[in-house]
Amino acid sequence: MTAATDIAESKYEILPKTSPGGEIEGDLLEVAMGPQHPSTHGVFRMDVALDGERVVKLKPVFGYLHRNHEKIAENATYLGSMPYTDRLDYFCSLTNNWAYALAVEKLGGLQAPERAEYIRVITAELTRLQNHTCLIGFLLQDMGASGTPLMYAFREREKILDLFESLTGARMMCNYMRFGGCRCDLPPGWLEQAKQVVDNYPRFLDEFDRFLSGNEILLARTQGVGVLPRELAINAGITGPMLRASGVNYDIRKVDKYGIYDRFQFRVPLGEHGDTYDRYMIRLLEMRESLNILQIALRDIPSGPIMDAKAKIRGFRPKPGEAYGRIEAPKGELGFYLISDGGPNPYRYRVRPPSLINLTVLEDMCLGHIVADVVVILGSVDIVLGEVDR
Amino acid sequence: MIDAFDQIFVLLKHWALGWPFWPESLKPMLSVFLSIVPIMLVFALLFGITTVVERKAIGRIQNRYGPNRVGLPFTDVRLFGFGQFIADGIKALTKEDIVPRAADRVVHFLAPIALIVPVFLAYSVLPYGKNMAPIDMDTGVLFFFAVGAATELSVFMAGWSSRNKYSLLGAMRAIAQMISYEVPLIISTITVVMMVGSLSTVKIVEAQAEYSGQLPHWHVFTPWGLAGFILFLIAAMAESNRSPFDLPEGESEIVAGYFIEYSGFKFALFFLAEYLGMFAISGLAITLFLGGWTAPLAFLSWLPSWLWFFAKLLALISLFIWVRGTVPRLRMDQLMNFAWKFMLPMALINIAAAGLWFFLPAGFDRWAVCSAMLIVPYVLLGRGLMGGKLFTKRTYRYAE
Amino acid sequence: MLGEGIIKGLAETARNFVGSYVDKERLVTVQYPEERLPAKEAARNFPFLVFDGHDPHAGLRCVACQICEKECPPQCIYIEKSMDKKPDYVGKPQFYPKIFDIDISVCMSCQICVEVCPFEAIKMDTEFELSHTDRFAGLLFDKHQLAKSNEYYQKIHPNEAAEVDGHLAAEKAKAEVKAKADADAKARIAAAKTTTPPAAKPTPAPTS
Amino acid sequence: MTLPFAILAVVTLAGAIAAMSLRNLVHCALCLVATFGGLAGLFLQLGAQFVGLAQILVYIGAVAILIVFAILLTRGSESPQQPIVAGRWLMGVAVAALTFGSLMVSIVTSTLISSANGPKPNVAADISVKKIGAKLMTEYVLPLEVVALLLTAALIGAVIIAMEEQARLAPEGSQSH
Repeated sequence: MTAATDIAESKYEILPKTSPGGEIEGDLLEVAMGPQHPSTHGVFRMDVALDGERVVKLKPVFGYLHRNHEKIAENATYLGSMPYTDRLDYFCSLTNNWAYALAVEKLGGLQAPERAEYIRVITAELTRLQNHTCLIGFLLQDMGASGTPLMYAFREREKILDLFESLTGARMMCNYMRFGGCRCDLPPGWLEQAKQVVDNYPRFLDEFDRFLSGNEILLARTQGVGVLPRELAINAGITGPMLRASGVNYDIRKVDKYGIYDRFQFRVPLGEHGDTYDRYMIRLLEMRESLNILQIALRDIPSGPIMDAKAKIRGFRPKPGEAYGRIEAPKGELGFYLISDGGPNPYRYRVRPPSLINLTVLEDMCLGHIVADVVVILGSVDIVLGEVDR
Repeated sequence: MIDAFDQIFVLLKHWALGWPFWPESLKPMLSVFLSIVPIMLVFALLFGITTVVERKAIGRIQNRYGPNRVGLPFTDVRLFGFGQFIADGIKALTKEDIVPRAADRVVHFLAPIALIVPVFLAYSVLPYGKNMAPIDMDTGVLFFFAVGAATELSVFMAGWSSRNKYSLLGAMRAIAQMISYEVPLIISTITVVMMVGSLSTVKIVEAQAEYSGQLPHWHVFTPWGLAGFILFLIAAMAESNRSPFDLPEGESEIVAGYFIEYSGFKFALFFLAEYLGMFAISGLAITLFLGGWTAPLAFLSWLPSWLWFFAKLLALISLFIWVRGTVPRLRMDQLMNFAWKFMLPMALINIAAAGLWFFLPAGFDRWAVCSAMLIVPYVLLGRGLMGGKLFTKRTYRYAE
Repeated sequence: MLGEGIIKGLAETARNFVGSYVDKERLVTVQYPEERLPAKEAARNFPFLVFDGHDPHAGLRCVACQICEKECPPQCIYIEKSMDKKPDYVGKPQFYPKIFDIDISVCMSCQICVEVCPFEAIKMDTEFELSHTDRFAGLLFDKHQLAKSNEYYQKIHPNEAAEVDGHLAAEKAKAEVKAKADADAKARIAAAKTTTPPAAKPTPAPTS
Repeated sequence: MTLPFAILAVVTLAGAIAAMSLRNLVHCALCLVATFGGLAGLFLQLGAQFVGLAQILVYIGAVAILIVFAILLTRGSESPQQPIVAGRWLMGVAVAALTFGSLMVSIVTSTLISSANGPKPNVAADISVKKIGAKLMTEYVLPLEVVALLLTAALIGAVIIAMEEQARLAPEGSQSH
C-alpha cells in the first residue's frame, strides 16, 4: 500500500521526497510522533517522514524533560546531588546512586567496606532484573499485546520494589548509596526475603519464555527488524545490552571489575544479528545471569560496617581533582564525570547517560521500516526520558 | 411445555400482535417493530456486559481484578463492577463532542451513523432460535456480507473527514485489511453454501440440525468444516478489528486510528459498532459452522434453542477475549501476507476439499483424504509464511 | 508448525486466568482504600518535627540551627530563628524556630535533612494522603502541622525511634551527671570559699 | 408509484446529481455511493434480492472504495478552481445520451414491457439464487467464463504494472532488510 496521501484543503505539509537512495516521485507524509504519543516512553518526539507507511526520514527530538540536572548539581553539595541522580533513570535509581557514589569515592579517596560492596552488587543486580523485566513488558506493549506481558512484568517488579522499600524506604527514588558505603544496614529478615524473590524469579522467566519467546507474531515482528550492525554500534558508542545484542563482548562489569564484580562467575550473552529479537532475548538471558550473581552474593555477604570510617555526612570537601566513575547500568554505561575545586560542590558535573547515546542510532535502525516497527525499535532501545533529557 | 418454552418469544410476539385494538394496516409494521426492538435491546445490553466482562477477563488473565467498583449509586452494593458500563455510557453521553476545526463536519457527523446502521442490519438474518430469524431471506448470507461491506466506507469517511494523519493512516489500514480479509471470509463461507445448497441462514442451520447417535451434524465436525471454521474465525477477527488484527486502531502506533478525532457519544458509537460487528460475525460463524441454535448433544435438545445460540455466542466472545489477552499485534505487511499468501490459498483448497468430501462415499477414506488435503498445504504454507526457517527461536553464545 | 507458539501462549494466559482465582501469588493487587499494605519500618514520605512530652512548643527538639535548610537539595525548608531561648531536653537554653515551613509540593522525600540533623529533631513521616485542594497554601506545612510527638515517631519507626531514644537518654543522663558534677563542684567551691579567702579561681567546668 | 419507490428514486437521482455537481471529489464519491445504494434498494424492491445485494457488495463494498482510494492516491481530491462547465461536457453528454438511448431501446423492446397489458409475470418468485446459479452454470456459462478470463487478465496486468514499479524502487527497498 503506497499511500502517498494528500488531502484536499488540508494543512499537511507536502515534502519533496528525498530518500537515502535518491529521488522518488510522489509525496511524503510528515507525522510528528509525540511528544504526546502512547509509545514514545515519555515526552519524546520523532518527526517521521513517511512514504506510505515506510519511514524515509526520522528525526528524534528531545529535551522536553530537561531539568538542568547538571547545573543544579554544580550548585548543590556533593550529597545534595544524590537524590537527583535517582531521577535520571527513574527505573534504576540504585545503579544511578552507585555510579555517582563511585565517582565521588574516586574523587575523595574513599573505599566502601566489604559489606557495603555486597549490598551494592545485590541492589544493582535486583535493579537490573526489574529494569529488564519492565523493558520486555513495555516492548511487548508497544507491539500491541494488550497489556498482559507488561502486567506480568509489573507483578514481578513489585516484589523487587517491596525489597527496595523495606531497605531504603522508597520504591523508586531510593537515594540509598552514600560516599563510602550505604545509608543504612539491611533490615532484619531482608536477606531471606531477597533470597525468596531470587529463587522464585526463574519461574517467571520460564513463564515468559513459554508465553512469548516462541510466539510467531513476536518472531515475525522482531526478527530482522531494526538491525544495528556491529560496526555502527561500536562507532556510535552504544553500550549495554544493545551493544551486546549486536555481538560485541563489552560489559563494564567484566572490563572494569568495579566494586567486587571480579568475585562472581557470570557469562555475558551475545547476539548475532543485532535485531530487535536479539535485544529482547539478550535481556532475558542477562536476567538469568543476574540471578546467578544474586544467588552467590546473597550467600556470601559478610557482616561488618557499611560505611567507610573516613566518610562524613556534613561538610564533605574532596581535594581538587577530577574523577570519572562508570558502571554497567541496566541500560548501558552510566558514567559521572566530576571536577572538584576543593569546595563543597563540584566545579563540573557531567553525566554520561546510556539512554541518550543509545538513542542516537534510532534513525539508522528505523529507515526503511514501517511506522509500526519504529515504536518496536524504540521500545527495544530502552530509554527513560528522565535520563535522556536530564 | 418444553416446546412452548423454546418458542416463548415467538408466542409472545404473536400474542402481542393478536391484541384486537391494533388496526389491521399497522400490523406488518408492528410485527417488524416487535422483531427489531428486542434485538437492538438485547445486543446493546450484551455489548455493555461484554465490555465489563472483557475488562474483567483480561484483568484476570493479567492477574488483576479488573473493574469491580461501580455498582448501585449512593450505596455500597458493588455488583462485581457490572455497573461500569452504565457509568461509561453516561460518561460518553455527557462528554463534550469535539469536532476538529479542519474536519469535514458533515462527513465527520455521518460516519458513525453510516457505521452503526449496516451493523444493526446484519442482525436481521441471523437465526437466534427455532423460528426466530427476523427475516428468512433466500439470500441471507449474501445479505450479511453486503451490509458488512457497507461498513468499510464509513470507516473511510471517519478517517478522511477527521483531517488527521493518524486517522487517515488508520482508515487506510482498516480498509485494506477489511477488503483483504473479506475474500477469505467469503470463500470459507462458500464451502458451507455448497454443501447446504442454499444461501438462507435458516436452511443452513436446519441442515445441521440432525444427530447421528448423540453427535450433531455440525459442519465444524468435518475436515473442511473445521478448516473453514478456523479460517472464518481468523478472518472474522480481522474484520472486526480484534487483536491481533487491531492495526486500524493500533494504539501504540497510530494512537487510535480512524476514530482518533471522535469523542463522547460518537466515539461510543464506534465502540458499539465494533462490538456489535464482532457479535454479528460470531453469530454467523455459529450459524454456518456450529449448528446455529442446535444443541451440541442430542439429549440436550430439551433446552431452548435460543439459549444454545447465546451460549455459543458467549463462548466465541470469550475466545476473542482470550486471544486478545495473549497475542501481540501483527504488522501491516505481515497482515497482508497472511491474508493473501495463507488465508486465501487455504480457503481455496478448502473449497476443493469440500467438493471432494461431497463426492466421496462416507467413511474413513473420505476423512483421511480430506484431512490430508488440508494439513499438507497448511504445513507448507505455514513454513512459507514464516520465511522457511527464517523466523525461529535462536540459541545464543556466551562470553565468559 | 505455524500457530504452535500462539497456542502455547494461550495455554499460559489460561493458566494465569485460572491461577488468579486460586493462587494468592498471582493476584497481588491490594484494594487500596479498604486494604493497605503493612507499613514498612523504613518507609519515608515527608519530614516532620519531633517534640518530647505533650507540649509541641516546649518539647520541640529543633534548635533552629538551619543545617537542614542549607542541605536540603530542593530548598523546600524555610526557618526563622527565635529571638529568645527556651530550654531543650537537657535543660540547656537554646533557640527555637519561630517559623519552620516545609513546602511539601517541592520536597522530594530524600531524607537528607534527617541525616544531617545533629539534634534528632527532624524525622521522616509515613503519612502520604496529603492531597489538598489548595495547591499553594494547602501544601505549605508550618511548624504546628509539622510538629508530631515522640510517641508518634515511636509508632511509625519503632526500631529507629528506640535507638534514637536510647541515644538521647544516654546524652541526657550524661548531662545530668555533668550537671550534678557541676553542682557538686559549685558546692565544693562554695564550701572552699567559706574556708579559703578569694584567692583561687573556680575551676572551669569541663566542656564536652 | 409507492412511497418507498419515490424515496429511493429521489435518493438515487439526488445522489447522481450531487455526484456530478459537488466540488470536493470525495464528497462526489460519497454521493455516488448514495446512488448505488438507491439503485440497490430499487432492485430489492423489485424482488431481485441477489442482484440488489450483489450491487451493494460489489459497488458499495468494492467499487466505491476503489474510487475513493484512487482519488486519495492521485492527489485528485483538490477542488478544481476553474468552473466545472467545460468543453468536455459535450463529450460526456453525448456518451450519456448514447447509453440512455441504447438502454431505452432494449427496455422498450423487452418482452416484459410488451406483455405489460397482459398478466404480469411474477418476477420475484422466478428469480431464486439457485436458479441464477443454474443458469449461469449452463446457459450463460460462456459469458461467465469470458468475464472471468477478462478479470483474470486485468488482475495479472495490474500485478505486472505494480511489479515493475517495485523493480524500479528496488534499490530503496533492499535497504530495509
